[in-house]
Amino acid sequence: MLLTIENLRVSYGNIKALHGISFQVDEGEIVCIIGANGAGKSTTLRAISRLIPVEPGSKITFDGKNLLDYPADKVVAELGISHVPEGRRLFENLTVMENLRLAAFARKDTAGIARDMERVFSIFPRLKERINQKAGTLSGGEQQMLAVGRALVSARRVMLLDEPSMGLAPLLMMDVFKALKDINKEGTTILLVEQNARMALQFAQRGYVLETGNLVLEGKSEDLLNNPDVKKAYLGG
Amino acid sequence: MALLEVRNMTHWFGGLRAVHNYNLTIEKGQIRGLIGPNGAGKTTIFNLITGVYHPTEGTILLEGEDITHLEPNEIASRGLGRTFQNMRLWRYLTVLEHVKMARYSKLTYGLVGAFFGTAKREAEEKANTELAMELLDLVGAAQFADQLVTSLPYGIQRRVELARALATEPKVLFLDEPTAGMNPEELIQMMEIIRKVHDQIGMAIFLIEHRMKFVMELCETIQTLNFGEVIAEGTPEEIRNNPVVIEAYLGKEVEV
Amino acid sequence: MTTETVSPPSTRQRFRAALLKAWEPYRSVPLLGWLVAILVAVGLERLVGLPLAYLLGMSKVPALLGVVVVLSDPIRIPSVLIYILLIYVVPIGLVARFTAPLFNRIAAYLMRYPLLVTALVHLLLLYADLHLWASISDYRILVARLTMIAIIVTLSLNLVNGYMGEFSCSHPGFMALGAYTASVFTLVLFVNDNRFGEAIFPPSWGPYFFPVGLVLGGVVSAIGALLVAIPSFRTRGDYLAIISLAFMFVVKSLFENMEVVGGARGVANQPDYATLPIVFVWTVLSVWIMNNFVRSTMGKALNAVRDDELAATAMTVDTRKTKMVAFLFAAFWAGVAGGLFAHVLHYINPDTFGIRKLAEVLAMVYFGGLNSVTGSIVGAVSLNLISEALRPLEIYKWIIIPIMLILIMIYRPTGLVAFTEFEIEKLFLPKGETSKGAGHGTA
Amino acid sequence: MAFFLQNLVNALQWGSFYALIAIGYSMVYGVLFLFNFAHGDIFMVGAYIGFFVSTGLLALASTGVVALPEGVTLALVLVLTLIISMILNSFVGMLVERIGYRPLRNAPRASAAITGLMIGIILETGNLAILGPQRRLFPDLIPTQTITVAGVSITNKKMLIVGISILLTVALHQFVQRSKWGMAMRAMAYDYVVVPLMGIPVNTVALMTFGLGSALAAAGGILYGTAYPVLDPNMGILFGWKAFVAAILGGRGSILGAGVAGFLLGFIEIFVATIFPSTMRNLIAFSIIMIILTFRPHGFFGEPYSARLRL
Amino acid sequence: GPAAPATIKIGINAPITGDIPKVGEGTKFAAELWLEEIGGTINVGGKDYKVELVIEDNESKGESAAAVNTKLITQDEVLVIVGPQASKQAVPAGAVANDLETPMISPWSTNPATTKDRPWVFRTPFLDPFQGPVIANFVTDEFGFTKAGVLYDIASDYPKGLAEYFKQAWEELHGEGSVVAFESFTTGDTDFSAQLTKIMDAGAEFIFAPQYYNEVALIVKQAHELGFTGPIVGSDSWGSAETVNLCGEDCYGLFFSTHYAAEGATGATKEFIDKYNAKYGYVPDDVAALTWDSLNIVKTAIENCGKLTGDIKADRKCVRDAMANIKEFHGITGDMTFTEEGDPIKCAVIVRISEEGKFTFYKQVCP
Ligand SMILES: Nc1ncnc2c1ncn2[C@@H]1O[C@H](COP(=O)(O)OP(=O)(O)OP(=O)(O)O)[C@@H](O)[C@H]1O
Ligand SMILES: Nc1ncnc2c1ncn2[C@@H]1O[C@H](COP(=O)(O)OP(=O)(O)OP(=O)(O)O)[C@@H](O)[C@H]1O
Ligand SMILES: [Mg+2]
Ligand SMILES: [Mg+2]
Repeated sequence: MLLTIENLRVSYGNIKALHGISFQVDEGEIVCIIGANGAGKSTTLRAISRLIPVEPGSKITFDGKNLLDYPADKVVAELGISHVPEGRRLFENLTVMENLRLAAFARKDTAGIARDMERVFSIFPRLKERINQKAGTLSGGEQQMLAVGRALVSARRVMLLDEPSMGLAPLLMMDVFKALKDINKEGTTILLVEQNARMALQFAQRGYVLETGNLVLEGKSEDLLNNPDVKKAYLGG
Repeated sequence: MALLEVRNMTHWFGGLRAVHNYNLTIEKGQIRGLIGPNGAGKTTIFNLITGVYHPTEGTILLEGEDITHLEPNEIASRGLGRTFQNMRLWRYLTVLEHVKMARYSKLTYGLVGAFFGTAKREAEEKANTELAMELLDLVGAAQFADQLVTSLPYGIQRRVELARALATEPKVLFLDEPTAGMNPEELIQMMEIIRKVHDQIGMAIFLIEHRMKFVMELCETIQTLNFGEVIAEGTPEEIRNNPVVIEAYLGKEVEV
Repeated sequence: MTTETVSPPSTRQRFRAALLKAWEPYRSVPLLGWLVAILVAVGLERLVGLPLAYLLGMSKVPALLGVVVVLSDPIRIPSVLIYILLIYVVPIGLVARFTAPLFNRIAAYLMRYPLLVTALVHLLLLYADLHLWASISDYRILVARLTMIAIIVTLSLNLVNGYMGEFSCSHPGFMALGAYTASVFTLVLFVNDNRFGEAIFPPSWGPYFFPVGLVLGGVVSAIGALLVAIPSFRTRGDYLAIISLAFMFVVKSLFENMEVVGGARGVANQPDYATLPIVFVWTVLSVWIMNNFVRSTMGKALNAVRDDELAATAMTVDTRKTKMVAFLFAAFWAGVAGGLFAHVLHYINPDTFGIRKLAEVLAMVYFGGLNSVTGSIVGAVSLNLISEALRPLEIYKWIIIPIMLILIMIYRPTGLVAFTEFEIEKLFLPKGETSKGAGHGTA
Repeated sequence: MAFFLQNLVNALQWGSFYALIAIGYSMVYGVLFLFNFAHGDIFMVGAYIGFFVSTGLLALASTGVVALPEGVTLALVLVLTLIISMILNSFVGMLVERIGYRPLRNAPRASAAITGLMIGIILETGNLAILGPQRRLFPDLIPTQTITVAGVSITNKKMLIVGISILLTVALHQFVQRSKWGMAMRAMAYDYVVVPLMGIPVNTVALMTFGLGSALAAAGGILYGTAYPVLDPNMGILFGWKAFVAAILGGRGSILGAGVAGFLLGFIEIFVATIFPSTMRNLIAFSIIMIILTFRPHGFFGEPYSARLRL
Repeated sequence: GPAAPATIKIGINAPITGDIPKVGEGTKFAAELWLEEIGGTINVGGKDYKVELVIEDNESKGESAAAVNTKLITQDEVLVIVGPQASKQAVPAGAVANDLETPMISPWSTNPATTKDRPWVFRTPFLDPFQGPVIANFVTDEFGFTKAGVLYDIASDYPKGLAEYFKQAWEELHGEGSVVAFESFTTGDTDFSAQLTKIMDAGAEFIFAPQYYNEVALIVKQAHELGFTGPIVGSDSWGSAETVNLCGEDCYGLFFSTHYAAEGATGATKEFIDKYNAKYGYVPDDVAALTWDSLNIVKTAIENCGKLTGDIKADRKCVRDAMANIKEFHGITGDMTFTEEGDPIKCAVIVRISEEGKFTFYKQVCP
């Protein structure tokens, strides 16, 4: 197992967001987590990328190493886990190019960086047109492209995606997911969080269902897609 | 005379033409949709009509009056209410205060009232509280009235935003992706709320969405935008089958 | 996506629980009860304070709750503690606790009358407390007056820095405008003075016209505020910070260059119009009016503008007007406070209204709590008392106070009691189970 | 003409100090988006560190451990003092960041500003408490040589000071605009929470920003000491506030802007004092600034931005 | 309290922190030295009273000085107050002392307003209106100059007042416009190049700079760097050991008027200087000397009062009257008599800074 989460507990002040969830992601897999608003999906991703502290007793192992030993920037730089955060969180005062260059901050391989940038531009040609525009003035969808682009440049082993489809036009959404599939084929493991459960399950191999801080279901995507409870609650009947 | 009319509106951001030769007429009580690829200029059109930006060219008429160069708050008080793509709520105000705030331009008690707490102020504030509670009830968020918005679930925040926009007594309501970040269940709830609101108040609605189920079921007519220009306009059925729209926006395997 | 600290350790919680338990019986004491209890204590101090102090080996009634004594003369700590216990803590505790039912009934009874009557009763009691406490020594009177003036300044700055979320540095300038205007007003009209010559009106009229001078000072500083507001509110950003800072320098420099008002030497001989009751009345007035303002939708619009200006305009809020009104209003009160200040000290010079004053006022606002009427009062009172009390530490005072403030900022970044206003109606309600019905019935 | 030129020369030197301090402000303000009101006092600390380092070095030199010609020794001492003090002062800046700012990352910006103000007061009072009330005389590291050209007297000191200031301004500007660390600083100004997601160590970036700003302040302090050799604990206050004004006048985030505005402030002050009664220096200088900001609200090089105090 | 032995409390209102901490230090040191000197007691009417000093910091702020006085008077119940030093604090603090009827003597404040119409307030130094002409006459006699340049701090009471009195005196001697440049700056300024350039441009033969030691060093050095070669003349505020420490050789050979000359002092003055120097390691400033004198004036007044009743109000009145009645006092800063206003009439001394950096007596000028 590449990524093993055991008994993960997180709280925001007095609000308990995760009550001790455990799950695994294998090398090369696409796994998705679905759940209602406020279930704790984003919190899970934030905990893995060490943006928020976890409570004692939680364990996260990555590739045999204790992930909790690494601070947030090392999780990206040394473990190779990148994260497209909820709400994009671009550096709106910097240009598109600067955002991408920053994403490669910890990387030393100039050639590799150049290759990855090209790749981003080939997936999202729109970004290339906007290369010197400040990220803050991009349209919502363009911003989402840039957010995914940044993750592609910053680290390639595992990608944590938080609602990448939000605000994307249907056609573009297809494009993004196709690109993600390609990236996965090249060996990047993907952990995806989505509101659009149907889309997510069609895209992923396995899925977990999160409800108010607890994992209530897990299984192969097809199984979940056909599960009546899931259908009722998350697929719009 | 149309309720709202936009004539030949064009807007440039520096060297980028975000909107080109855009026209729109909305009549009382209509629900109309605006779709288009990301970056097509939809939000910009909203911003132009509601006065956040002033168009480089073109005129905007509300009930025959030119509102092109008015400030956003003036436009809002004349009857164009809106919500935002990325919800702009006020961090330190309660839900009730949010809705009451939208009554700002309707207040008449003035500074004297604000400073000295006159009887007139008490009466007005009370009336506004009642109205706000009614609106919150309408969108189903009344039980959160005294909470700060930051602690609320996303779906509820969207409803609060809607109630807030309604409190400005809009003649036309602009909704920018009202279901972004919602799951299908919540999407359906939102749709019902909007229908209910429309039935009760009867204002016109102009909305942007990427979720086709929502647009197609709610709107009477839909405009499709690409590169700042309208490429198609028509009923949901026409739009769904329009090859230009499919090419530019929907894609082949549309999931509805 | 903020990183919050984990829940506090359990020992702290247990301590808190114990404290809360001890406090339990006092929850049902209404404000009225507290005020009367304090009245008893200060009355007691008047009667037996001095003999008790002698008995404990002190030559005087300890000022400011004895902190001054403690620091300059640590051997006296036990005496001071005993004194405070006997004169303040025990009497207040006992009276408050055992008269609670009585005063709850009286408070409930008062509810039947208009709010104004209830408020007046409370204010009279509050003033009686203050008067009895302070008039034991001139030092207490001076500190009390300066502290109340600080409350006005702090609250008015909080309007801008807290409620409106801008960073204004011009308050010393506004105070200066008010102070000079009011001083010139009284000196020219009511004082025979070698700078401005013979009084125009009989000096005995002075106290009656003093409010006019104060208001005039407030108006002048509001006009000054216009000079800051017009350029700074054209665009968003930190311009207010910088323009207001420039404004403060300009005002200071202006008075330094104005020979008519003594230039750098300042103006002296302001008559003693700002007595304890006068300052009290103005303070109550300012708190009441500002509290009214921030609680109205008009005032709340400030918060909306601060939290998201674009959303505010889209919701019909006239943001420019809102900001202007609040800023001028705040400047007005700073001007009034300046006028009072000049008449308490009987002397002002441009140097009084410089960077140091700014640091002081800012400290009070942020110490007490942003966006908070209560916080402003807490901040002004505590920092004033602390800074008086720590005087014996000389130089170290200015190391200890900043450290305290830094700690507050670290552990409570928005200040001690941020985001609270009074609800005047609720303040006067009877407390405890007996009164629940009564409160709601009349509110 | 000579009169005018003389004032121009004077103004250049005076502006250099504003420029050097304004840059430090701009680093933290423009980059981390914080008001670092302690910066003026960090400048003061830098000057004092420079004082102790240089007197120490001079004492060492006078023991005759190294026998070099007078001029060379002084030049060496100056260079060493600059380097050592800049390093030491950058630690002071980092300490300030660590104590006063890091715990406040999630707090309103204004709160951090207050902490800065308080740290400043602690530095002033601490200096007074530790070193006592007497002023210090900064050693004369550059023996003055006055050249008179067409009635204008120019000293070697002035030229050196102006030269070093311009050099440092340009160097820092390049660093912030071009290097990836500079970019990381600007990113952090916008949204520090997600900065680590790019693999950027946030704390290091913050420390670096404060460190660099403080190193420049030390350079400013030392040059200041050579020109105005009387040091006192409060010397940074007014300087700091004025440089703060210059930093914003230059435009947010623009190092170059801060430098230019610093020089401009120097010019305004000197020329106001020349043309008007000099008492009106602050009055007119700040009125001019208010007017400039009215018509160019984003400063010289700044871009419009809408961020505000986060509460 | 009543049980405690009878003590006399003397309040000291000093600027220990703030702009002029060195002044505060000098005040404090001189007061402590004085206490030692008198053996901690004063004999009044045959009874020894223990003397207690209550030293308070006024942070060099006007309002704070007023608060300190109020506290000293009402809380500590001091018999008499010595201080504050600078006029900026002495003017407001004097108002408090006068209102609360407590005698106060400022050792250093030279502004007329401090004592004017205040029967309870006294001072030890001569006034600015006296010192101005002293300097004008001296320069005229010594150098025969006719064109003066003045550079002073407008935001500070003392330099501003003195500069104006000097200007008046000079123009009386040499006619309207003979002060060719009258330039000012604001407290905290360190660059005077613009003003100096203007002064030189106007053709001033010398510069009068009634500033404090820290500014003196900067003004003199900058003037020399700009190529000014004429003399720069100062006032009593130069009279600090710090002046030479900071200014160094640039100041050698310059003149200033002051209360006493440390170098070559004789008698009681020398004794004081030596004691101070032995205890604190530097030659006392004029502030210290004046504080010393003030305390001795206070002591004399208390002794002259003849009897302390224990009723603080009556005793204060008694001390005040005694103080007002001192007609002749031989202090280390010269002999003085007091006017109606409570101001001394005394001689000034012109000091020359020697080539060794010592303050040497040059001549005495009496009113
Ligand atoms: N910064 C925060 N402070 C306090 N509570 C928070 C914070 N962030 C999240 N929460 C709470 O933690 C819980 C889990 O939130 P999280 O954002 O992980 O949900 P989610 O599943 O990602 O939901 P969504 O679909 O809305 O993104 C929710 O109850 C939320 O209100
Ligand atoms: N302030 C601005 N300055 C420069 N360009 C801008 C600005 N605002 C928007 N744009 C550009 O204008 C175009 C239209 O943006 P707009 O936000 O209207 O798109 P949209 O149709 O709402 O897209 P989405 O569905 O992704 O939200 C985009 O290409 C965007 O980059
Ligand atoms: Mg989420
Ligand atoms: Mg949009």
